[in-house]
Formats: sequence, C-alpha cells, structure tokens
Amino acid sequence: MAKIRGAVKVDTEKCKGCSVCLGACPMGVLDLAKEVNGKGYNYCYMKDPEKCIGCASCAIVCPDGVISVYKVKVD
Amino acid sequence: MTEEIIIAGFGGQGVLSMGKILAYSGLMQGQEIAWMPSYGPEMRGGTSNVTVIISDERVSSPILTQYDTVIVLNQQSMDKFESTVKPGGTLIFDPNGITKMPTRKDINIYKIEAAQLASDMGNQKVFNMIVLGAFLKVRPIVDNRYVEEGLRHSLPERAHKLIPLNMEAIEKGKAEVVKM
Amino acid sequence: MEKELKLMKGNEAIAEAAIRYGADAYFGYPITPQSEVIEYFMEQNPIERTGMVVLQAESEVAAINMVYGAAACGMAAMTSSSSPGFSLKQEGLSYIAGAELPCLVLNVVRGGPGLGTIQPSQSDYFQSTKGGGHGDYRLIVLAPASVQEMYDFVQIGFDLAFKYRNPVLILSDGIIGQMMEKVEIGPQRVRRTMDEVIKQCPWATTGKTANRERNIITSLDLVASRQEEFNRKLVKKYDTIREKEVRCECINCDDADYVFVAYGTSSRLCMKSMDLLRKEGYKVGLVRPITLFPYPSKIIAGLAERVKGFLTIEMSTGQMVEDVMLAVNGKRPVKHYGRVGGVVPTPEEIVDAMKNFMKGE
Amino acid sequence: MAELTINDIIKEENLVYKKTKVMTDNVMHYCPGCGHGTTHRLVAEVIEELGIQDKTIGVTPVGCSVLMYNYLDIDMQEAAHGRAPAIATAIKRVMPDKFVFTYQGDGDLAAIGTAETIHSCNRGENITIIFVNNGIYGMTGGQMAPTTLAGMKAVTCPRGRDVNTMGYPLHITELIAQLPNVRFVTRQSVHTPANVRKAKAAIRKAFENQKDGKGGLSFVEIVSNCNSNWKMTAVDANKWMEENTFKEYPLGDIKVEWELQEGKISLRNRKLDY
Repeated sequence: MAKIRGAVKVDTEKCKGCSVCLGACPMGVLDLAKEVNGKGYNYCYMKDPEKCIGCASCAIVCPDGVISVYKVKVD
Repeated sequence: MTEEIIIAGFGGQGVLSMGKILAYSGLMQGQEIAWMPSYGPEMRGGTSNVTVIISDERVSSPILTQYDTVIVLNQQSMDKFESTVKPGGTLIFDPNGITKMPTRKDINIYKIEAAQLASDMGNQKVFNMIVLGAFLKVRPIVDNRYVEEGLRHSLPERAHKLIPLNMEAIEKGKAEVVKM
Repeated sequence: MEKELKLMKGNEAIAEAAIRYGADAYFGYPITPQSEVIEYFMEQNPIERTGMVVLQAESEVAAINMVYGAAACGMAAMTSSSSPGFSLKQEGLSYIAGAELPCLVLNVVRGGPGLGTIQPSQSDYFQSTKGGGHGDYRLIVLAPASVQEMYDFVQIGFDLAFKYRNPVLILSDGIIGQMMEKVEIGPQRVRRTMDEVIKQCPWATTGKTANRERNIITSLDLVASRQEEFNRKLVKKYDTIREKEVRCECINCDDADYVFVAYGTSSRLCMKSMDLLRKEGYKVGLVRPITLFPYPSKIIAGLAERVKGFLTIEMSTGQMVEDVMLAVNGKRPVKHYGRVGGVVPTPEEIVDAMKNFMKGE
Repeated sequence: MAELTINDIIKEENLVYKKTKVMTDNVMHYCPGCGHGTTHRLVAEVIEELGIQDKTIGVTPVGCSVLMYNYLDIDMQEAAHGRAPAIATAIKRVMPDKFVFTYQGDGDLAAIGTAETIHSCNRGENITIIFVNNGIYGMTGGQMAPTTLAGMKAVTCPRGRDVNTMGYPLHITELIAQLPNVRFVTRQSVHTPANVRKAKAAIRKAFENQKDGKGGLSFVEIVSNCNSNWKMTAVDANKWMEENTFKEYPLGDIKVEWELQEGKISLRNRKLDY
C-alpha cells in the first residue's frame, strides 16, 4: 500500500515561535526548539519527522509564512 | 464707454436673468463685462440685486457704491439704492408697489409700468424684458441685434421660441418708458 | 479656430476648464459659495464628454482622499470647497504633500472663523500659504482676480502640480466664484491614455507589471533620519519653485510714490481706487501677486528701493501684510487696510485708506 | 527499500506548499501569532491564483497593518486614518479594470472611518474590503476599539467596557450588510487550518466579484486576536477568541449575491444581550 511521507522546511530565522502551527498539526510532528534564532525566538522544528504526512496545515496557519511543505508517495 | 448698473428687486422678478441678458448683449457687442449677484440663503421672495458693468476697457471693481444707472423694482430697493445714483445718472423704476416716490433732483428719473404692461401682454414672465427695454431706450448702450443675440445665448435652447415675444416686450418697454 | 467667448461664473469656468484640460477626476462636496462647481460638472456629465470621473463624496474629507487615490494613479484629479470645507481637507492635503502627489484644489473663500458667513473673504491666506495641515509643506497657491483667470489657472495649476508633484491651490473668494465675466474658452484636449499616464507618471500605482518594482504611495517613514532627508528634499523643491514660478502683475508701478499690494478680488477693488486716486493726481501703483506661494518677495523688495510706502488691502485682519513686511524688511512703511467677516471694502474707502496712509496716519 | 531521509523528501519536485511570490521576503513586524500575517498571505495567494498581480491596487490603513505595503509585491497606497474606502473608490472609478481592495482594522474602519466605510458600501463601489477585527487598538498600545467586547479590559477601559457609557461592541459588518448595493458580506477567522481555508475561499470570492461585471461591494471580516494587548500567548488568545469573541461575532456568510442569509442579522436589544 502506498504511504504518504511529508516533511517541512522552516525558515528558522524568520520563525517567531508563536506555536500556532504546533496545535494545527494533526500528527503532533512539530515542537519548538530549545535553541533560539537570531531574534531570540525558540523556532519551530520537526520533532517527529517520521509522522509528517505533508498536509500543510502548519504552513497555512503560519502567520509569517515561514514553512514550506514537501510530500512524496512511498510504495 | 463704461456703464455701471445695478438692478434690484424681489427674488423671482427676473432681476438676475435680466442682468444676464444685458451682460450677454454687451458681450456680443464685443465689450468687457462683469455680472455680480448678491447671494444669500434665501431661495425665493428675498431681495435680490445684481451689478452689471459693461465697458470698453478691462473692468476693475465689481463691487461699487455708485452707479450710472439704478433700476429698482420694489420699495426696499428704492430706499436702498436711490442715493447711489451718480449725480447726472439715471434711475428707472416701476411704480407698481412704490409707496415713496424718488426725490432727488440731480438725476434723471424714468418710470416704466412694467408689471401693468406685462399683465396687458398676458404674460407676467416678460416683466423683466419690458424693464430692459426701458433701460435700453434711456441708455442705448447696446444695439438691438446684440440684444437678440444676447437672448439667444442666455436662454436655454428650449426657450428660443420665446425670443420674438421677449423682443416684443423690449420694444414695449422702449415705447412706454416715461421721463418724470 | 475662432475663439469661443462665454459669460460664465467663476465657479462654472473652473469646471469647464477642467473638462477642457482633459482632467481625469473631480470629487466634491457642496458648500456655499462654491456649489456651482459640482453642479456644473454634474450638469455637463463629463464621463460622456471626455470620460472624466465626477463624484459627489460623503464629505470634504472623503473628497480630498478620493483625490489622493486618483492622483496616486497618475490621474489629473481635483476638488473644490469653501473655507470650512477647506479646513476639513487639510489632513488630506498634508498626506498629498507628504506623498508628493499632483492635484488641484479650489478654495472659494468665505468669512470665518468657524461657520462664519457665506460672503466673500480672504481670511484663509495663512492657512493656504503656510502649509495648512500638519508638517512642513507648502502648496503652490494661485490667486485669480477674474473669471478668465479662474479658467486659465486650471491648466497652469495642473501643469505645475505634475511638474513638481505637489498640490496646487487656486485661492479664490465668493466674488470671483459668483461673478460672471467674459471667458475665452480653449479647445477640448484629449485625456491621456493609460499608456501616456504611465509614461508621464512612472511612480503611479497603475498595477505592478513584471518589468518594474512595485510602486508604493505613502507619506510614512518610521526612520527619523530618512524622514528628515525627505523634508530636506521638499525644501529644495520649494526653493526651486520660489526661484522659477513667481507670477505677479505690477500696474502703474513705474512712476508710483505709493503702491497697493492686493490679490484676487481686493486687487480689482484697488484698480478702481488707483484710478480714482490718479484722477486726483496721486501717483499710486498696484502690485498684484498672482502666486501667493511662491510670493513675489523680490519684486516687492525691488520696489522698496524707491517707493515711499506699501498699503496692503485684504479682506482679512491682516495676513498677507506679514509677507509684504518680510519682503520690505523695514525699509519703508507697510500698513494694512481691510474689511472682514464677509464685508467687502468699497473702492472709495480704499481711496481714503491710502490718503490716510500717505499722510502718515 | 532504503529508509527515506528528510533530505530525500525536501526536494523541489516534492514541494506542495510554500509562501506565494506575491509576498515579499521582508520579515513582517507583527507580534508572534498575529492574524494579520496570515490574512496578508491569503490576500497574496488569492492575487497569485487569480493572476492579477499586475492589475491589483491595495490600500493600507493606519494601525498595525499600515506597513502592509512592505509585504505584498503589488502597487499600494497608504491612506490617512479611516480614509481607505474613499481612496479605493477613486482608484476603482478612474481605473475600473483594476482589482482594488482596502485592508483595514477595527479602529480604522469602524471608528474614525465609519463615514467612508458606510458610504463606499452604500454606493456599492466594486471593491473588496478586508476588515480585520481584533477588538482592540494594537499599534497605539491596547486602547478600546469600537468592537471591544462588553466587559473586556483595555487600557482606556481598565475596568472593562461599560456598555452604558462606552457603547456596545459595534457590529459594522451587519450594518453594512443591510445596504442594497453591498453584494457579499462574510465573517471568517484564520486561527485554524480549516478556518484559513474558508477565509481564503471568501477572500477569493470577494476578489472574483470584481471581474464578472455585476458590480457590488464585497466585505470580508476576519475576526482575529491581539495576543500582545490581550496579554496572552498566541495559542491562548486563539482559544479565548473562540470562547468569547465568536459569541459576539459569530462566523459565517451574512450576505451572498445580494441576499441576506437567514438568521444572520437579528435585532439586538439593549441590556438583554448581556
């Protein structure tokens, strides 16, 4: 059965760590990093990348448009 | 030549349009013109006056205190403007509604029974043209053909059929004006 | 082509001139004594005649902001009002000056302050020539003294507005607006096509095409140093305008001992007074500033070298007189005579004022 | 089969979503989690999808979104406070083939600019108004807005909004929906993926209403948060908004194709609501 694998790329320097994407993700993939970016924000990252389905929910609620989404079908 | 005129009466007597026709006639004759109305909040029935200046030269002040010719069409205007006629100048009035006759001796005074004549002609609207005729008889500063052209330019297209009637009224005024 | 002559009110002449100039838009709100401007436009239906947009706005505030919007698209846009309404437009004018947009504004001045009166006045001189709204800016101010000039200044005004990307004000009054005079009407000019607008105004918000960066019309810069730089740029522009755009008429000044300084309606009154005085043998001249900003200071300073004194005649308590004093710089006596609140001085009382001035009273 | 690495997935050919090119690369000045950024992006995405970047003129307000022109790669004008609809009116009138929109906050649109809002709507200017309602003045530091909820605290109503002296939360959206020339009125939010999708569809419709020649004004209210001035985290502010603001300002279409939607506008009696 074909399986969907997704991944997101976060522009960490522009991320403001607002966490809205965290709650938007149906799979609980995302979390805030312990580290901070140049602006002092704990930026978002994929804590559990295996679970990502590339649904883009995180990206479309991101107020700063810092998330790009990729998706592949795996046989 | 410069003729400084004020026409004063009630709103609705055709004071402004008479001034406008006179001004347009002067324009057609190639002269410099100023037409300055009094303006105020009243729409109808209030006093209304208009200054018309017809000149060979650039017109200076449109606001004057003395006039070559004063045309008054009610008692209020008589009270206000009799004193503003330049010595040797002209005062024209319609005795209809005038309770105190003019008293100055140093000016030429004419009367025109315009309201009565208009009524005789069966058209109250030509009242102001009869007055204009009286003025043009006394102060022939504009040639008749320019008056007709003036009418053509100041009346809207739909009223052009009334030009002969207006010219007739002007002739009536010329014929009936009386020196006091 | 034979010249077309018409008798028109100043308020009508300005509207006809805008249509014939090929203006793109007029936005207005009725107020006495200038309501004939919008009435004439509506009667003429310029959208049919030339494609010009005319709209009665919900307020003077909305009207001037509509002008902002159209001007920012590179359009030749105008509005008109009378003193209380002109005060309401000050916010918009400040933004227009700050965004460096071209536009034409007419103020048919009436007596103030507040609701004041509907009769003619010249008491908006300070407001018109010193900025009017907030911030350091100037309008180019043209002062017509006849209905013909109301007509002619539309073209001059729009041309200056586009040349300098600056709002231009025609400062008139109730007399010039309401009076009918002979007007020589120019030919109908064709409105610019969109391509011509874009060529003339590459800065305008006409839609960001692939071949250029986006255009932003704003008066905001939160970086103080850049805003200061912008203010300096404006000052340079105003200096160029002062250098190049002064317009002034001097009548009988060559042999004059004393001169009137008056603009607009007051200059017309002074012409009559000057004639009366000359008939009595007084050598009196008249300086008529046509541009109030830029002010003809150099011309007045030059006259101060040889005339004995300056009497300004204004329908105000004395506003332009301050600019005459600055130009004369203490060399000669400068005095003011005026009537206010909608009262127009008579030529005779101006004669008396000059006689008193000449006597040193 | 070898296990896929992240780098295997993050490849150009696998891209399914990224920020639209109609947005610039400038970092937005908004606070973390502010709905302005999302709403800006939805407007930009609609412009890209409709292929109207070269035909769109935007008008920005005074308030937090005053600098919107830094973020959208289109021609824009910055308006005086409240005057955006007047400016948009003129733009559309002189260039009827352009797509014109205003983007305004609650203070700009529903307080200082009420006259311009009402009258541009009443004339049925064929423009789009995007109205972001977060119930507070953000940029000036959290003062009461016309849409501030009853009892809600702001720095100019520190004891909470008293409806008897400060008025009730203004429903300008319902007011303008009743004007005959207004074509489309809707209230949406952008705080969840599902709401974002609906809001985007609404904005798209509001822009499409400028190209079919039928005219009419389209009005999209976005109920949003102001977590900084509400003194909450972004996530908490969104939750508070769901629990409180949506009760006062329920989401959904209010008017579609000149038809008022049933039950969307009801008379509101003094005091009975609170």
